[in-house]
Amino acid sequence: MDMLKRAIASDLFWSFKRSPVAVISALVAITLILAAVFAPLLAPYNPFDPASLNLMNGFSKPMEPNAFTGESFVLGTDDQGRDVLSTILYGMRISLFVGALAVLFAMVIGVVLGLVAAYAGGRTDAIIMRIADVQLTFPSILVAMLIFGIAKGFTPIHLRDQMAIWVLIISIGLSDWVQFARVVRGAALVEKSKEYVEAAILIGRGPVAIIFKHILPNVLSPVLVIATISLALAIISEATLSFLGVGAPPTQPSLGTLIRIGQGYLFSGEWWILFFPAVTLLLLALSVNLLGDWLRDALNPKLDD
Amino acid sequence: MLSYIVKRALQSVLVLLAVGLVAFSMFRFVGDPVENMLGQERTNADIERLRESLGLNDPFLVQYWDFLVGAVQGDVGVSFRQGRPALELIMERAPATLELALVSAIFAMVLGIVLGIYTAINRKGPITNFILSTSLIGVSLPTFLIGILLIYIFAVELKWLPSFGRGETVDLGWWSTGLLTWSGIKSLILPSITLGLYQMTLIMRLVRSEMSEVLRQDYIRFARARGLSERAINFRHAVKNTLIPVITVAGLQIGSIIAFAIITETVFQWPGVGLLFIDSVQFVDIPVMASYLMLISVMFVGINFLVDMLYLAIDPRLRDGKGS
Amino acid sequence: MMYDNFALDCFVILYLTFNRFESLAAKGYLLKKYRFQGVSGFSALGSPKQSQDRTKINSWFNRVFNTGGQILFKKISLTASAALLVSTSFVAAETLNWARAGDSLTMDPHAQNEGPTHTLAHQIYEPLLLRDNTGAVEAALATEWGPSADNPNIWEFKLREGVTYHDGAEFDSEDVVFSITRAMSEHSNMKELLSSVKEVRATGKYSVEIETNGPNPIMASNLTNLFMMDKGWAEANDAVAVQDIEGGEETFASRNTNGTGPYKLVSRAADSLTELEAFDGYWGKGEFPLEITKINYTPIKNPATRVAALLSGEVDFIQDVPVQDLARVDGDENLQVITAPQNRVIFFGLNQGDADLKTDDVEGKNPFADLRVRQAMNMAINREAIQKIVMRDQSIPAGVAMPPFVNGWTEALDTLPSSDLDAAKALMADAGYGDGFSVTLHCPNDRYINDEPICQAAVGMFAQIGITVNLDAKPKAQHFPQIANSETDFYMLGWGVPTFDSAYIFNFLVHTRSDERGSWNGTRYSNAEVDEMIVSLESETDLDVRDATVAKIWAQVQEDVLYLPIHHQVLNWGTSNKIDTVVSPEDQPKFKYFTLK
Amino acid sequence: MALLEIKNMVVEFPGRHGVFTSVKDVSLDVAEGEILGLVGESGAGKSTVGNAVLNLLQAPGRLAAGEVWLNGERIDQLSQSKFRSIRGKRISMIFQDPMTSLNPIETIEYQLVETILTHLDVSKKEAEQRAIDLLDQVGIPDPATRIKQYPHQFSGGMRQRVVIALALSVEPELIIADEPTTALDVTIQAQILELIKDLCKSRNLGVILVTHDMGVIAETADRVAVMYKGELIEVGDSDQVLRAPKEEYTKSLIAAVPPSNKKIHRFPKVALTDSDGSALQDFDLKGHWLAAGDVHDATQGTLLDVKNLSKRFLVQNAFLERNRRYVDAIKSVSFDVKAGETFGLVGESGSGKSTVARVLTGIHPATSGEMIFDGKDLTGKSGKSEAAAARGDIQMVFQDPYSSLNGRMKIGSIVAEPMVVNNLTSNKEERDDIVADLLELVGLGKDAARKFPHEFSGGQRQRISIARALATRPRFLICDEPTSALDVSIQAQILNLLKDLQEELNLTLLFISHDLPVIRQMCDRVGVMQFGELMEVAETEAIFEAPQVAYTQQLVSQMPKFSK
Repeated sequence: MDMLKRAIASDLFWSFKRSPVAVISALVAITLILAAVFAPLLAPYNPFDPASLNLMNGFSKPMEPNAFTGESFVLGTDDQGRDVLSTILYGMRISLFVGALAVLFAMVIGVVLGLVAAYAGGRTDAIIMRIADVQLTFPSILVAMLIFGIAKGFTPIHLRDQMAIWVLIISIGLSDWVQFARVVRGAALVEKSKEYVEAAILIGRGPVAIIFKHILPNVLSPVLVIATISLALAIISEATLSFLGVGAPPTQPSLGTLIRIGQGYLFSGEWWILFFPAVTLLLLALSVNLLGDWLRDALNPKLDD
Repeated sequence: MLSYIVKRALQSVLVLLAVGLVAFSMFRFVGDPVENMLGQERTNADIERLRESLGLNDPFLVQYWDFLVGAVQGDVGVSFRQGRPALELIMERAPATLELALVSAIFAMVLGIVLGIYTAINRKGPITNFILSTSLIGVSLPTFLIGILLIYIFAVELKWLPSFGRGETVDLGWWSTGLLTWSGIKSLILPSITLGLYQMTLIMRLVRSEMSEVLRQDYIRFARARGLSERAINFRHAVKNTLIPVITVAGLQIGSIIAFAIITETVFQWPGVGLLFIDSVQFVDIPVMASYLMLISVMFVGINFLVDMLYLAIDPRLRDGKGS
Repeated sequence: MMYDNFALDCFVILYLTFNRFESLAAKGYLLKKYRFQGVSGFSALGSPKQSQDRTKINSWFNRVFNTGGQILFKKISLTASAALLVSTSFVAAETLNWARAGDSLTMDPHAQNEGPTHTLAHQIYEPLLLRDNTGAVEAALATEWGPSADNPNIWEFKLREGVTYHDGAEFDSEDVVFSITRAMSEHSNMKELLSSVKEVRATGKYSVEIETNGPNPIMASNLTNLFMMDKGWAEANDAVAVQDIEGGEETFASRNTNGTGPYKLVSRAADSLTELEAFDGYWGKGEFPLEITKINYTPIKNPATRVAALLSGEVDFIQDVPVQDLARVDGDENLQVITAPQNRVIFFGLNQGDADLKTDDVEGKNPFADLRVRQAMNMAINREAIQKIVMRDQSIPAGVAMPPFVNGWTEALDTLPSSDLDAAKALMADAGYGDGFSVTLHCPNDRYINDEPICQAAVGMFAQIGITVNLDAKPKAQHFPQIANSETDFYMLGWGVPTFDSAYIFNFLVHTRSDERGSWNGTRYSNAEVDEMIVSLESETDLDVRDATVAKIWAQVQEDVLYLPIHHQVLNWGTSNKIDTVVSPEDQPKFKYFTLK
Repeated sequence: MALLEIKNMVVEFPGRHGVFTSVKDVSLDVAEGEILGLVGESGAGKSTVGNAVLNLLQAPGRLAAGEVWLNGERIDQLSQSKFRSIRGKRISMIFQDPMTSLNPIETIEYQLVETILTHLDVSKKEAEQRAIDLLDQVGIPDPATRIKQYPHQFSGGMRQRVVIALALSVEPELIIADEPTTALDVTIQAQILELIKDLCKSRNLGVILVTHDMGVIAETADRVAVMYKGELIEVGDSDQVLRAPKEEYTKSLIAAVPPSNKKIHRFPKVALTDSDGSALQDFDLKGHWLAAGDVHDATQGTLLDVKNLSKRFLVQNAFLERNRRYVDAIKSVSFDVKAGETFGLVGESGSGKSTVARVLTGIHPATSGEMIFDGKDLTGKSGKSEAAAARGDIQMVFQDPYSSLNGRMKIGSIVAEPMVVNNLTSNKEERDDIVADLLELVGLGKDAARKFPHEFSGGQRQRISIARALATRPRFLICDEPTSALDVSIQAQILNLLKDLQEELNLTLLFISHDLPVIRQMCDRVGVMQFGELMEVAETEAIFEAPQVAYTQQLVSQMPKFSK
């Protein structure tokens, strides 16, 4: 309660209220995220339950009864007879799940390595940042394709079909940690030179405690900004990887997989299979991006004008 | 200065070795090339014989060693798919990718910097907000979809621009260019926009935030206090200081443009190394995959090195900070 | 007479093949399902001039049977039929912009045994015999051929005279001996097709004989993709040996060509653009339409881009139109779609041989080993729904894992299993799987038409009878090794039969897995009796006995529900309106037959 | 007629909590050849006045009312483009930090020539010659060579000269100097002030010298204007205002300034200063935890003995030893500190005085030398535990009240942390009690424990810093420039607090400062450092009255004199 009051009284919230773009994007993002989280309650069908599907419902136009079965779907159905609305809601869950965990993964690796590099300096710093360079050499697409290959080699056969999602998370996360590490290192170098760190050394705090208890909380603002923008990026990356055939499995499609499937119907007139997932992805990524943008400006006091 | 260059070069070699190892170890798992190299009529005995002759049954380290020994001699093997030296294939396709990457990079840099400067100088206002919001659309849709939508609009519906390929190319020695023919230039437009859109948004945002930062510096206030015109302040003082950090990021971005060309090349059937790589992955053409990755790292390391040198050239503080 | 039987055998296969076309066409079995009027390969067959040819051939076949095989050398009256095919004489330079998904892998005609590579090679090089765009075997560089009257192990060929290579050299028997020997060499990818060949001999400047280790009734079929090279040219350019890709070498022949074909190579950038132009000295001038004088061939990998290029008029001809875009292409006033059944059947394989499955959730038992489970699964697949929705009518539901072109195919075999969910559930319950089980289905996602969506649809159908199928769809490079390495319990496979004979299917898909046979049999099915019958086919000289054995094997395969057939693929070509052709069932357009409107 | 006349200026900054009026109805004037000192503490609005005159207010600030007249011409209503011909040409400005006032990537010549060409109709050649002449006039040796150089190749003082040259480049009538010497060392400060004075007189310039430093005003200004919270309190001749202020605020402000000429016991308690809102409580230390134990009285004589202490930093690493570059921050420094006394270390930036503090506290390890604290070796050579035990008795108060407290921790946790780390208390209740007591002791009240640092002002934060330092019951307290970031009135309170605590807790202090008058007020003995070496150690009064070493003599003579 106290926290809430403080949050409402904070400058951040004040600048939030003054930015219509931020308010609208927050509303859109929250609506979409809630819709995804509560998909099982909101969606009229469960598109992940293959037994409930009737292939003959395939390619129903939005709001029009299907020629074979007579059933009608608000946003139509896709090539497998899945209700597009339900598929989008469930797909958004997968996209957000992958995005959020990938960002979390990248954040944990990036923040820890960035902090260690900044605090230890010298050789440790050089090695970590050199690894970051090598990592940057491998763009996310390549990383994902390679990890897919590797994971296939190591996962037992009966787990391979569930592997895709985790491979996505790891590969998107792996290709994303560098920017966390770089930003955290930069911020931590600034913090490290501050006197409160000296004060902590002086009273006998060990390096681990100083890194995580003192420096870490002070570098979280830029991390938050990057995390927000990375979330949008991760969702898009997942979609891109899906185009290359290393995305979420078609039986449990993410938004990206839906778009990959839908783009095949761009010329054939079944526009709804592409249009609705694409618009959802656009809204989701755009609102998260705009929020990240606003957050970046709002957390940078120097730019507060 | 010289020792700095030597140091960077040594580091680069280490990076390349690491990339080679990683690349090689990963490709082992992408699939089994044997399946694609033999026709439908292959027998189990054929498979075993081919595996043996390709050295795929050797221990991993032996294979890596062979690969390294070959790589050092400039021989990364022969494409399993096309039966031609992988390096030669890569070099033959590189001009297409490099031209695409270059044009995209120029598109991204020029537009990104111009829009970035505009939105930094005019921090508020409808045009700025419009630019900022719409540019985000470019990063909020996957590249392949943007490419396909562009094809749909400009090739299929309007029939203005070609939907695939490089158009006519002209050979200048070993370099084939599409920049000298009208059809080549027309063919470049859609792919470079698709490829550059994302980087443009990034660069624009970077320029905007760097320049906003620079515009708050004391020397800008002092310049204003000396009565210099806004034009002189913005374009002579602020822009130059803004561009120094932008160079680094832009350098990294060009590196990733080359890698991201994989998607664009697939969508537009652009005959570059990215398309070659995707074909190779599907065919498990290990020598080509490895060469591609090595090429990407060489480019990346090279660009990094160039950026460092450029940095030295532009920023006087670094120039003699190292020397004296 | 034994010998006559061999000749007959060959003819029978061909006859059955054509007969199949005819009977299918007559029943409207294929036709009635096509949305696109007048564009199917078989409706083209029905057009007056071509049906005349066909009638001729048929009557000729009948003659062969009636006369008891008195004719040793057959000769298709090519001149006559060609005269009918050629409607007008030469037109001014007509360029065809041609695109398909993949590119040829090499210009060396013997280095790869693969569709796109052969298709391009067919424009430049020629085999002794080839299949025209309708699939019929036709004389090419050989004018007459057949098994020797004296020795059942020898095939005799008479070569066409007056044929020159693109560089002007003359074609003769030396080249044939050289080319076939080359195709049998170690690094050739064509050697499996020639595994029965013992020796090739020139018996004259324009006659050649091939001796096999035993009687080979299907020799003609094996030669339709076996291209002839100039010995002198190969020797002069150090291209005698087939390119050794594994050994990491490249030869002159892998990038340069010198064929006898109707088109010569002008320039080639792999995966980008290959330019061909008409060969002025082509022997077939006047016999074939040859209306297309220039060909620009570009592989376009991404289906949407490929369709876009056709829609925007940048290309005139694409080979793989995604089924959902057929209506759009056909609806375009400048474009048309032509279709024909392909020589390929799509089916699921089940691991019924192992004691336990790795990917299921049943402990210690293999549910697929139970015939009732396989029967139930066969019944659960709603083939009509797949045809209607996933394939947009562009498929022919299959009841047997054998394309209709193949010797051994009968309508009865290809009857669809009843799609009866209740009966299927009852069978499942009988087998003790009333509550179902779960298993992983491995599926390619870049190999067959809509392969992944078919698997996806099947997942839903199997769910109806309680089987939870986890779908693992992957690129072919990763999918096929799983079958080869027995790493999958449940997989999708498509099978084309280049020899048009059941033995080809049995050898690869039904025989117990061993070094020489059963390499594509991922079912672990092993039936010694069946194996014995399969081996016997190879040397069985009595056609009736052979056919009876084939039928027997098929009966056993069907009874054991070895595979779950889904459908026969249908090929689609999207072309500009000005092009007039039929679709080759092997998906190998040969442009010399193309006419322009 | 005055050169510049400001009439009833009001400057407003609209913000989240309504409109903040930064300058309230201020009227001022400056004559030709006159230096007007504009003095006040932070938040007084003195810099805003300067910026408002030049129309350089940072958004969203605005000149809400009032007029600005330059030589009889009203300039506050001019358009931006017309105003540009006034900036630089007629009114120039000098900023506080010479390190950031120059464009780092252009040569000095470029920046000078650009400015000259903007305002004067001369050829490029003439402009270049003029630029060289200007550098010569501001006292830069070898101007023809140095003009081709970049800002980073100049020292701080030289850069400020370049800034002045830039400000003078087109002979303005008025210069607004905003804290022109605050970032500079004492000796450089004296030179720059001298330069400004010379230029003012020789060119008959009007100068507005904005500063917080009474000493600078006393040395330089002809007239003084005192501002407080946006209001002009008092204007008058320097001598009159500084020696006989009329207004209460001015009186209390001046009272808080440490006199340079004598030592006083305590700064007088003043009523109207910008107090940090804390009041030193009467606090009974008898029987309290802080005063418990007898250790504080135990030692007499030398508490800390430093012998030949050296510290070398690696500034550029390299694989080969010979390519590495080092800097010697402290070179063989020896001194001792007696129990109960306040030992001062004074020196300019880079003299190594702060490094001494950091080596003593163990933040940096010593490179060589001995540090004996109460008979225990601090270098760790004779056992880490011995050093660690001794270190518990040494605590430090840092310079920057903003960066020395972790902004993400509550005050309670900050003050309790030393006890937690060193296991000084048995449970949380005990710790909370001690934290409450400590906060009471430094005058903040125990409620402060639940707040975050950003809720406190600079002075209050320094009190928190002191409370943290006291939490381990140290005997030896190192104060590293504890008040250099604070306004004088706050400085006075903090210095008083330190003196009180020293008496009550029998603390020994090591007081480090660059500010000579502050040293004079606080210290019993003083060491003077330059370039890492200890030049001279003597009784405080001896240093100020009879410096022995040349460097000390220079320091003392050049410190801004503000005597009472």
